[in-house]
This record gives sequence, C-alpha cells and structure tokens, in this order.
Amino acid sequence: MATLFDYLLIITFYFAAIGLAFFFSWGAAWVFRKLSARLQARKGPPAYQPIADIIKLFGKERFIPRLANKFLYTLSPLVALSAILILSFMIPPGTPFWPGPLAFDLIVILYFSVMFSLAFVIAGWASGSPWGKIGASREVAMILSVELPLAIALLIPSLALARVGSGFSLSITDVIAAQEGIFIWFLPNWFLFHYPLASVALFLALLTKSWMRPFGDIPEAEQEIFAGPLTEYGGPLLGIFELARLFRFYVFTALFVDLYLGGGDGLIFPLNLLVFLVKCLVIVIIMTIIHVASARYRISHAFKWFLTVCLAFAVFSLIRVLVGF
Amino acid sequence: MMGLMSWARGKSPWIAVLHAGGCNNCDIEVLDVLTPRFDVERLGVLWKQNPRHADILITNGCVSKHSKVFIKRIYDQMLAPKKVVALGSCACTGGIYVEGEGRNVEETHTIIGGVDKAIPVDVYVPGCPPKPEAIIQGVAIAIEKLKKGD
Amino acid sequence: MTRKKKTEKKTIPMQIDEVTAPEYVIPLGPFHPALLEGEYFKLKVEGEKVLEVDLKLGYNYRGIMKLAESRSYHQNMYLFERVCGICSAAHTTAYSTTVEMLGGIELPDRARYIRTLIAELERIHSHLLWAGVGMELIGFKTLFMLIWRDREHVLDVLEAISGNRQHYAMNTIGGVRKDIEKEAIPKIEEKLKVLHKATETATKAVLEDGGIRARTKGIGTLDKEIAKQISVVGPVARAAGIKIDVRKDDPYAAYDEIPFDVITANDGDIFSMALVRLGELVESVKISQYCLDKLKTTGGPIQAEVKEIPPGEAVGRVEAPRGELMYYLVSNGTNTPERARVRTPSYLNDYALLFMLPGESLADVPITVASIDPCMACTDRICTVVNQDMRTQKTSTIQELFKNSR
Amino acid sequence: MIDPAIVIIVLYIAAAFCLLGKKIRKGNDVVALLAIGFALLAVVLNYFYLPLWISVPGVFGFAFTINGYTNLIALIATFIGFLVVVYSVKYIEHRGSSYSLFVLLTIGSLIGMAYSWNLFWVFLFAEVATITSTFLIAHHLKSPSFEGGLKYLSIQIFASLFVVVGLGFIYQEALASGYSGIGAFSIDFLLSSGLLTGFIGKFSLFLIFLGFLVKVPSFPIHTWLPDASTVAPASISTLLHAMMIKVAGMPAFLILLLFHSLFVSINFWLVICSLGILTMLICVIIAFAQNDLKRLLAFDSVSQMGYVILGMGIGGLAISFYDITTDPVWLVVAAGGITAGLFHLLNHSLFKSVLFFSAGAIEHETGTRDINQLGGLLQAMPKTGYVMLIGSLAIAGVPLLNGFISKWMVYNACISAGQPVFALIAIFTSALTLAVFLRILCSVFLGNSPGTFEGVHAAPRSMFTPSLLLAIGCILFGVFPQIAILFLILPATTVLLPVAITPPANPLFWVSLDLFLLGTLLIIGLIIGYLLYRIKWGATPSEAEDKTMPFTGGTLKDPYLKVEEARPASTVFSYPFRSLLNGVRRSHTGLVNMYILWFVLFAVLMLSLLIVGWI
Repeated sequence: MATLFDYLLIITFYFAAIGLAFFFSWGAAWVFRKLSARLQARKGPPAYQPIADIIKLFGKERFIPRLANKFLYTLSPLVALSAILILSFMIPPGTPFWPGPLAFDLIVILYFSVMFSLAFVIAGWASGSPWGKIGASREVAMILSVELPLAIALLIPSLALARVGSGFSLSITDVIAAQEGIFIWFLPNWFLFHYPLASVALFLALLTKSWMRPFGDIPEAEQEIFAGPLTEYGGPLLGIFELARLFRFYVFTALFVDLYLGGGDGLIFPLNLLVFLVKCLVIVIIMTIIHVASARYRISHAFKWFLTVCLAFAVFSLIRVLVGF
Repeated sequence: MMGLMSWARGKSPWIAVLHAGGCNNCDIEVLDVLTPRFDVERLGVLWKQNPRHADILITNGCVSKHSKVFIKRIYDQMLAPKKVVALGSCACTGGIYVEGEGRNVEETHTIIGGVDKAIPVDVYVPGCPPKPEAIIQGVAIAIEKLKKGD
Repeated sequence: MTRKKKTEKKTIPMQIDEVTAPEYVIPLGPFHPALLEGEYFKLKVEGEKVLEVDLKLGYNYRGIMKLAESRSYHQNMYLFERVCGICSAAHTTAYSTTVEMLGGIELPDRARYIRTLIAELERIHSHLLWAGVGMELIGFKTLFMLIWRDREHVLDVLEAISGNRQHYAMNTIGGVRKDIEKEAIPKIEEKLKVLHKATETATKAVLEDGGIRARTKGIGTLDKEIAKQISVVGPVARAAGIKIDVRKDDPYAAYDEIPFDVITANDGDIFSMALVRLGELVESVKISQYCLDKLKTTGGPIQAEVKEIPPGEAVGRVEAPRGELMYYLVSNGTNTPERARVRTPSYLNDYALLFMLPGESLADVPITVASIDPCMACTDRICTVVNQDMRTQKTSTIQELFKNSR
Repeated sequence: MIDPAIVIIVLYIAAAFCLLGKKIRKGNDVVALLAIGFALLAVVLNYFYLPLWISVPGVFGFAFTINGYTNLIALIATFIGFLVVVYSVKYIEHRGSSYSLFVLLTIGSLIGMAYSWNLFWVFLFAEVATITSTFLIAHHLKSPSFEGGLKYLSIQIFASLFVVVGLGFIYQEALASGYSGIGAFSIDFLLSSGLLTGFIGKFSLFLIFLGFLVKVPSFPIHTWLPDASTVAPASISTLLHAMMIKVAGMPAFLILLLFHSLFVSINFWLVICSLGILTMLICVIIAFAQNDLKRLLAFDSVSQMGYVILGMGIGGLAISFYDITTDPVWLVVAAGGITAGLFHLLNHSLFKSVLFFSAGAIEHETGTRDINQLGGLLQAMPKTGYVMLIGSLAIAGVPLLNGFISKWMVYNACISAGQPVFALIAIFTSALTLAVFLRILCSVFLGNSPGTFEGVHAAPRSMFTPSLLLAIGCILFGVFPQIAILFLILPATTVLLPVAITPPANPLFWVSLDLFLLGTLLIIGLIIGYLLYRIKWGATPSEAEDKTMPFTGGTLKDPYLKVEEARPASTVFSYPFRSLLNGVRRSHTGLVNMYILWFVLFAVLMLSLLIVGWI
C-alpha cells in the first residue's frame, strides 16, 4: 500500500505534469494557429492568442439554457477537463521513470481518452440544443469508428515488447524503455520503424481525436451544425472546454511520441525532456499541415476510412506482432 | 484581475455576422476582412457564427418587419459583455430603402429603418459598402468599448 | 424525392425491430453559418438523411419594386444596383438595357465595351466568391483563403476603374459614367494575367483534390429533365447539360461580336456546377482581355444622349453571374416608371433546392444550398413562400410555381 | 452455518402460505419479505462460516456444500432476490397470490441450485426454477406473455434434454463401475473416483455443458432471453437477468473447469472463447437497433455474458493446457481469467439490476418502453435518471466504476494468455456498449420531453431504493475493487482452481492502478474546473426574454418551428450498422421452431467436432 508520502509525491508530480502540458500546449496551439495562417497566406495571431481567448471566455457571463439539464450541463466540461488532466499526467514526458504506485496501463489511457470524448457527448445532449444533439451523435459515431484501429495500434508496441526482448507489459513506461538503442544502421530502435503501418493508423486516429481535419472536426463542423456539442455553451463553461481542448496538443502527440517515437530516447534528465518536446512539436507541425491541406469529409467517409484502410493497417501489424515476421 | 480581463477582452474579440436584410454586400466585405489581405486574426478576431460564442455582433442591412424578431432574438442570445457594430448605410439609417433624410426616416411598407430600431447599437460604420479598413476601424472601436466591460 | 417504404405489418411479435430512425425537424436559418443571408430551410431529417425540405423566404424583403415606382429613372439606377451586392452591375446593365429599349437609345461602342468589361469582371469576382465560399462550406478553409486572396485582384481592378470595390455605379442610361483611361489599361492587363493564373490554379486544386471530389461528386444532383421542367437558369442549368446563356442567345452590350464558349457539363451535381463556374472564369478573363484590346483602339463618347422616355413597355434580359436576369418596365411617359418587375435567377434556382436536397446527408446541405449560389437579396424583393411537401404533390407544385412566377 | 435445505424449505413453505393469502394481499408481501429476509440472513451467515450448525438431516440427500464458489453464487441469488421482492411490493399492483408464490419458489430453487454440489440436484432445481419462472414470465396473462413464456419453456425443456442424456450416460458409467444412487452424481465423488475418463465421460459432460450453456446464454441460442424478458414484468426481467442466467448458467463452466483434465485440447477452449466473443459482439450490435428499452437491455445482457464466457474460457485454457502447478505465469492467467469472469458476473448482476429496476420504474410511470417516444425524463424522475446514469456508465466500462475493473481484468487475462485479438474485440465491444447506453441516456433522460409525460413523477421509494443500493455498490466496487475481489471472488476462484493461489500469483496484481488515488486526481481536476467556473470575473448578466431559449438560428415560434419538433432522435447512432443489422434481423425470425433448429444445428456442429476429436 502506498503511504501518505507517496500520495503527496504523486499529487506534486500531477501538478508538475499538468504545468508542463499546459505550457507546451499553449506553445503548440500558437504554432498550430500561426502555421495554418501562414499556409493560408495570412499573418496569424500573436503568441498570447490561445490563452487570451480562454481568459476572455472566463470573463463572460455565466449562463444555463432553459432546456438544459443543469447538473450535467455544468458537470460535463469539468469531466472533460479532469479526464484530460489525468491523461496528461498518465502519459509520461518521454521518461521511462515516473513516480508512484501507478503503472500507466495503456488500456486505462484508452478508456480515459474515451471518457474525454464522452464528456462532449453528454454536453451536447444535456444542453438541449438540436445542433448539440446532432454533434453529440456524430461524436459517438466518431468514437465508434476510431476506437478499433486506435486500440489495436495502441496495444501493438506493448505486444511487441516480447519480441524486442523485455517481457510482456501493458505499461507505457516499459514501452518507452524498450525503444532505447539502435534498430539497424543508424535508425533508432523506435517502433515507428518496426511497425510503420500501425504508426500510421495510430497517427490518423490521434489526428481525428484532436479535432483536426480531414475527419476530426466532423462532430463540430461549424458550417453545418454551428459548434456541434458546444453550441449552447458560452462563458466560463465554454472556457473550461476550450482549456481542456488546449491540452490535446500535448496529450495526443505525447502518446504518439511515447509509443512510436521513443519518447526521450533514454537520455539524461533535462535532455530527454527537450528531445521529447521537440518530437512532439514536430508531430504538431505535421498534424497542422494535414489539417490545413484537407477538406472535411463526411461521417460515412470517416467510417469507411477507419474501418477499412486504417483497420487493415493496424490488423496487418497485429498479425506481424502475433506471427512474428 | 480586472486589468487582465480587460486585456484579454481586447485581444480576443470573436465576431458574428448578422445579415438583417439589404443587398448582401457588406457581408462580403466582412468576409474580405477575414481573408489574407486584411487578416483580422492578427487582432485575435475569429469568425464564430454562433451568438453564444461571439462578443461583437456585426450587423448589416436594413431591418425589415419580417426580420426584426429574429435579429432581436439573436442579439438576446449573445452573452454579456457584447457590442454591436452597425455596418453600412442601411444598418445605420435604413439607407436607400427608406424615404427621408438622416435619422428621421419614414418606414416604408416593409422596412422600418436601421438596425438601431431593433437592437442597441454601439458603433456605426457608414458607407455603401464600407471599405475593409473602415470595418476594421469599427471593430477596433467596438473592442475599446468592450474592454470597459458593460 | 425519397418515398419512404411503408413498413409491412409485423405478423411475428418477437421479431427484432426494424432499424428505423425517427424523423425530426432541423431548422436551417435564418441565421446560419452556411447561409450568409436570411432564409429558412425547415429540413425533415431521418438520422442524418434529409427527407423533406420546406423553404421560407422573405427576411430580406425591401419592397424595391414598389419603391421604384416612386423614383425617377436615374434614381432607380442606384436603387436597382442595390437589389444585390454581388451582381450589382448585372442589375444595372439589365435595367439600363431595358430603359434604352424603351427610349430607343443606341449605345456608343466604347460604352458597350466598358459595360461588357465590368459585367465580366463582376462575373469573375462572383464566381471566385462562390468558389471560396463553397470550399469554406466543405471545410476547406485554406482554399477559401487562397481563392479570396486572388479575388482581391479583381476587386483592385474594379476599384481602379470605378472607385469602389463593390457597387461600381458605372452604368447609366445610355452608356457608362466613367471612362477607362489609356494609362490604366496595361495595369489592368497585368492583373488579368494574375487572375488567369489564379483561376487555373483554383481549377486544378478543385479538380484534383480528393477531398473536394468526395464531397461534391454525385451530391445534390439535378436531373436534366427536372431542370428543364422547373426552368433553372445560369450555371445550374448549364451544369445539368442545358446550353442556355443570354450572352449567346440574346446578345446585349458587346457580346454579339465577342467569341466565347458556353461551358456546360453533364452530371448536374455540385462538381459539375463547380466545373462550369471555373470554366466560365477562364472565358470571362478572355472576354475581359478582348474588351480591353478593343478599348485601346475604339474612341468616341461613352454616353449617348438621353431624351424623354416614351410610354410603352420593354423586357430586357442579361446573363448575371447566377443566370438569366430579366427586367420588365412599363413607362407612362413621365420620369418615373409606371411598373417595374425584376425576375432574378436565384428566384428560379432556389426551387431546384427542393429537388436537390432530399436524399442528401445533413453534412451536404450547406454545400448543396450554396451550389446554386442563392442570392436572397435578389430573390426577396417579392415575398413568396414556397412551401412544399416533396413526397406527395410534385406536379401540382410546379404549376403553382409557374402561377407564382407570372 | 445454516443448512441450505432449511432456507429452501422456508421459502417453499412461505410460498405455500401465499396460496392461502388470496384475500390478504398485504399478508403475501409480509410473508414473502420475511421468508426472503430469513434466506438473506442465512446466506450471509453461511458466508462467514459461523460455527453454529443448524441442519435437517436427510432432506435432499446431503446435496449441498458450502464453499467459496457456492457462497458467491448463493449470495448473488439471494441478495438480488431480496431486492426483487422489495421492488415488487409497489411495482406489481394487481397480482394474484400466484406472483409471490412463484417468485418465492423460483428464488428458493435457485438458492438450492447455487448450493448444490451434485449434478442431479442441480438439474432438478434448474427444472423447478424453469417451470416456476415460466408462470412469472407469463404473469400479464396476455397473448404476447404466453408466447414469450412458452418460447422460454420450450427452449429450456429442449435444452434440459441434453442434460438428461448426459446424466444418463454418467449414471450408466457409474452403474458399470458398481455405484448407484443419487450420490453417484455428486461432483466430489465424480472428481475423486475417476469415474469419468475417456470419451464417454467427456461426451456426457459436454452434453450437460451444452444444456446449461443455453441458460447462460451463449450466441446461437440466446434468443429466448430477450423474448422472455420483454414480456415479463420488470421485476421478473431483473430476476432472469441478474440471477437466473447466472445461477443456472454457471454450472456449465463449473463442470468444465472442475473436470478440466478431460478437456485438454487448446482448440476446445479457443472455441469457448470464440463463443464469448461472438456473443458479445453480435448481441451488442443487435442491441443497437432495439427501440424497446427492455429488449435493448436484454440483448445487452447477453453481450455482457460474453465477457464472462471469455474470462472463463481463458481461465480454462490456462488450467488445462498449461502446467499451472509449476508455472506461476500461467497460474496468474488461470486465476485472473476465472476471477475476471466471476467478477464481471457479480458486476453484471449489480448494474443490470439497476438498469432493469429503472426501466421498470419508467414503464410504471410513463406506460411506455419505446425509446423514441420517451424523452426528457431527467426532469420528471431525476433520481431514477441519475441512478440509471451510473448503471449505464458502469456497464459501458467508464473508469472508476465496477464494469471497468472487470472488463480490464478480462483484457489483461486475454493479453497475458497470448490472445490479444480477443481483448481487442472485447475493447471494441465495450465502445459499442457505450454507444448503446448513450442512446438510452440521451434519448430517454436527456433531450426534450415530447410533452406527453406531464404527470410523470418520481418512482415510489420501494422501487427506487433497491437500485440506489446497487448503484452505490457499483461505485464502491469501482473505486475499491480489492474488497470485492479479496472477499467475494477469490474464495470462489480457489474452488475452481486445482491448485492454491500463492501470493505472487494473486490476480490483484492486475489491478495495478491505485484507483483511490486515481479518483483523488479526478476529483482534484473537477475542483480545479469548478474553481475556474466559480471565480467572479465581473460580468454582469444581461437580461433578455429569449436569452435562455435554445439557439436554433433565430426561429423559435410556431409558424417556423416548434422547439419540441426539433428533437434529433437517438437512432442516429445506429446508421453505420444499418445494413449489418438488417441482415441479423432477417435471421431472428421470432419463430420458436427456427430457434430450436439453430440450437440443434449448433449442438450437432459442436458434438461432431467433439466426436471427430478436433476439440
């Protein structure tokens, strides 16, 4: 059993992790907006923009729609924030070491990411707006389409641990630790090189989870259904949602970097964090470019894409892991 | 604390564009303002076509008897603090579609005048249509008013 | 158009339920990101599939035709310019053409070329606007930005010619108000080259991008037969394979001497409409270039002398960016028209939506609505409510429409 | 300890009293509550192995045994039975004496079945429970009720034919070896005497397995459960789903796991696991299409039993194919798989009772079960709504609720056993389950009221309290799963495992996450969000008439749109599966002949696989 000291240590680390995640996400959000503006031949906003938006939202009036369920309407943004904070704590910043009696099980991470999306679904329905409900339905459909390739691609590094040499483990820290060293020639021992197709599947799933086009913004397509689940939200509650969504820049990129890009590459402390953050930033930039260079597809396209191509990629890699070629 | 909030409000005005009725031209000029040559995202302006999210309602066109109700409703559904910019001559006075001079317009059988007949207006930007630069200036004045809160 | 299958009576009570989604209603408008103007679609939806469409207009009704009866011919020029902000030059061209027909006024050559040039530049600006907004509506914000960046060039040209970015106020009865100076022409030609390149890039992007293809091909298809029956005009008709164009069929201004192609496509879906509009962009640039060349050589006045307008009536037709625009004027010999009637292209094309929307997914409604390039400012001069149940009364509604449109 | 025989006799006698009480309806309730209360007390006392021994010698031929496994099953049966009786007080309004009579008889027989350690008695009690519960299913005395009841009865009787044949084979073996009497069916005797060896033993056990698998139920023979529980009163549906299928279905796995030495083929266990996978996946997809609330819950129940089958299958795989006495890794897998299956069994009876009780309350108050007609009930029945929210989230496997823990253990078991494909399909099923339950939540509780439920008020206390208790249990086992695993599940697992669980091989290892700490962090996050929300930043609210009305784009009033009309329906969720569903729909004809044909085909397939020697 953990002692009280352990608990305090973990809570300290929790705050440190969300601090790191917050500042990285702020920077990444600015890079996202600036880069997409530059690619669209615009100037783009200044660096404080993402945070100014959120602070401004907190300064607006508090408001609850008449048809909304007050309790769930207020609770769901808080749940979204709480879930993404836990996720940003659970996904270590590139280090195999992470404190306390928590083994960061990949299945738990998967479930918390679903919980994060679930908050949006409940929000859409609880707000009593027809647009919110359509957005929530689309969000559920997106969860369903993404879930299977995401789960497979998420578990492949953990299943492959046995092949790399260490034993079976679902813990994300073990996955990071297994990627140290050299694969062939000069290539590092990243799972990206072992299972490129699975990494593509995971990348697309995470792209979608972080509301990036071509599929990610279907649930809140503003030209079709205003803001989807968030249509009836405004003021501080929208601010909390936006704050929670800001963390996506850290959480989903860090997950990819930890699982397929070797985290911090086993370097010593300040260096591995730096390497990790640079990798995350590169992923953010790639995501931004894809986001900017694509149209929004329909939800049936998303289904077709994820449950055929992406799933095929993931299953092919899974067969490789299981059969071992 | 209030200083921070005032700063944030000034740096992040989200706009919604409401076409009250008219020739649709000011609408296009507002979109122009968003596009690369003028790019108001530099000033933090985002086009949120959702009154719950928007801070500044840019209205254009004259108010007809038919559209008055929905303009009022859209304005009501915005959350405080909020400011309204009346864009174009029609939104300021009713423009060419009404009889009369200046603010002393007479209603025709359909048009009741400028946007201020339906909702309170904070900034007037005349012109048919106003130049993009004028629109940006109008928004900037609205931002100054927004900074003060209510 | 979808006729829902009647569920057969279940004889076995313990069977699994049939998979049906209950129908519900979604209000699209009058304030919606997909619609820049006030119009209202009441969509009856099953799941995300649109079953029925009910269209209500009139938010924009300004009583222009009533106002026109109390204003003089010259005042009306400014009034009719403000029927619609996007195709303002088409409206004034149509109006002045009609008045000129009434008064029997012959246009000077230079005025004809300038009028054509303005009309074509406006078509370029309108089609680029459409392309940009269409891209925005399928979520391709980047292309929206880039197309609108290029559209600024044509606005520059128009500003250089007329002094205003929109509402150029160039046309007047019997000619045009401002001349284009010789020194300005090379600059305009430069801009036209930029535009030519830009249109080609835009065409390439739209034709080759997989996302745009997936979102537009086979969506919002308008059958050729239905298109003929409901008499759609402009690019919507041409996309369905009907080769109509007032510029060719009933030339006005300088179109009788300018060689150009009428672009048509076959499928009648949104992709075809995009094809037609993008093809017309290239043609418009060519026509503009032709006009500029002629302007270099043609001299003379830009306005004819205007005498009194004799009593009578006249119908003028013009190909606006959205299709055939028709003006009907009755003169009683005074300086105000007795009666003015405007029939705009969107008025006909809007009705096509009731055939294009049913069966499409909710996600495709914005782009389908935008595909006909509806201009409510044009349409809502008269207050008409088209309210139809598509599934039950198809034929009778068309007759009703004809009755309404008379 | 109190001899289970006493419990059963008390329940049977109380049932007989209920026959007398045709005039005194209140008396029925009192008698039933007293009897079931006594039974609960006795079962709990047995659970702690109190040294006090009360027994009636001779009755039932010493059929019973008290060990960890029987305790767990009996506890589930009695506790849920108790709540069912409490719930029925207000729920069943116009009942004759027969309702209490048959409820008590069914619960009594199921308790007997839970404690029986003798295949013959297991079979006999199962038959009694089947027949008495048929009357309960047909309680409403209407044409569909009779149809559902008869469908249930005929499939069950057909299934028990297999059990009879299997028992016959065993008895023949016993006679051949010189044993006779009912004692020959005692599990302990069969295990110790080595009577069942060779093909005949395997074949007869497999027949019994098939007979009980119908009651679990597994995929191709699941059809009776939704049909029966749709027509039955909600309390009886709860009884079916939370007790019946567990108590009556578990002997199937009991015999497989205890006689694992007969089933050493890896194919056999993979077939069992695949049955679990098919059950969970296909039935959850069918559940998508259901518009009847109870039918949806019933199909989902079948799907959840798939997890149990999968957990048991993985456990059996490890026991029979690997040497778990020497290899601690496979001991963990074996213990983990069985623990996960049993824990999910327990959890499923908790949350499925919550859901059925709530569904019953909804039907009781509104008079309809059609999901598309219900709406906005969270305003009218908030308590039921929030309890059902907890139940739904638990069944969907949201972290910090009990469903998550048991599903997580099932995944862990599959992955450790080297079968990650099963785990991945199970994870996908979990996402589908979430979507199914979001559909219920969203359209029944959230959303707009269609306006026809004006007079609906909260359910009576006796109908709400049982579900509240169970919902609290869901949260408790979600945050502190150690309690349930250590005190309830592990003793049962020990009975089913051939070797003792040594400390390093404790399946608690898999609950590697300190869930209490996780809960703390979650609450810290909620507090951060709440503080951000509550801080006064100085914005004066605007006053306007239409401010709080839903934003529809400007239209609100009648000529354009009634807000009530704009209620997007929940079946939006089902559109991706429509073509698949319509295929499944054609196969579920609703004809009992077809269903029995499926059963026969399935049995023939399995038996021929067995005879060929592939499994």
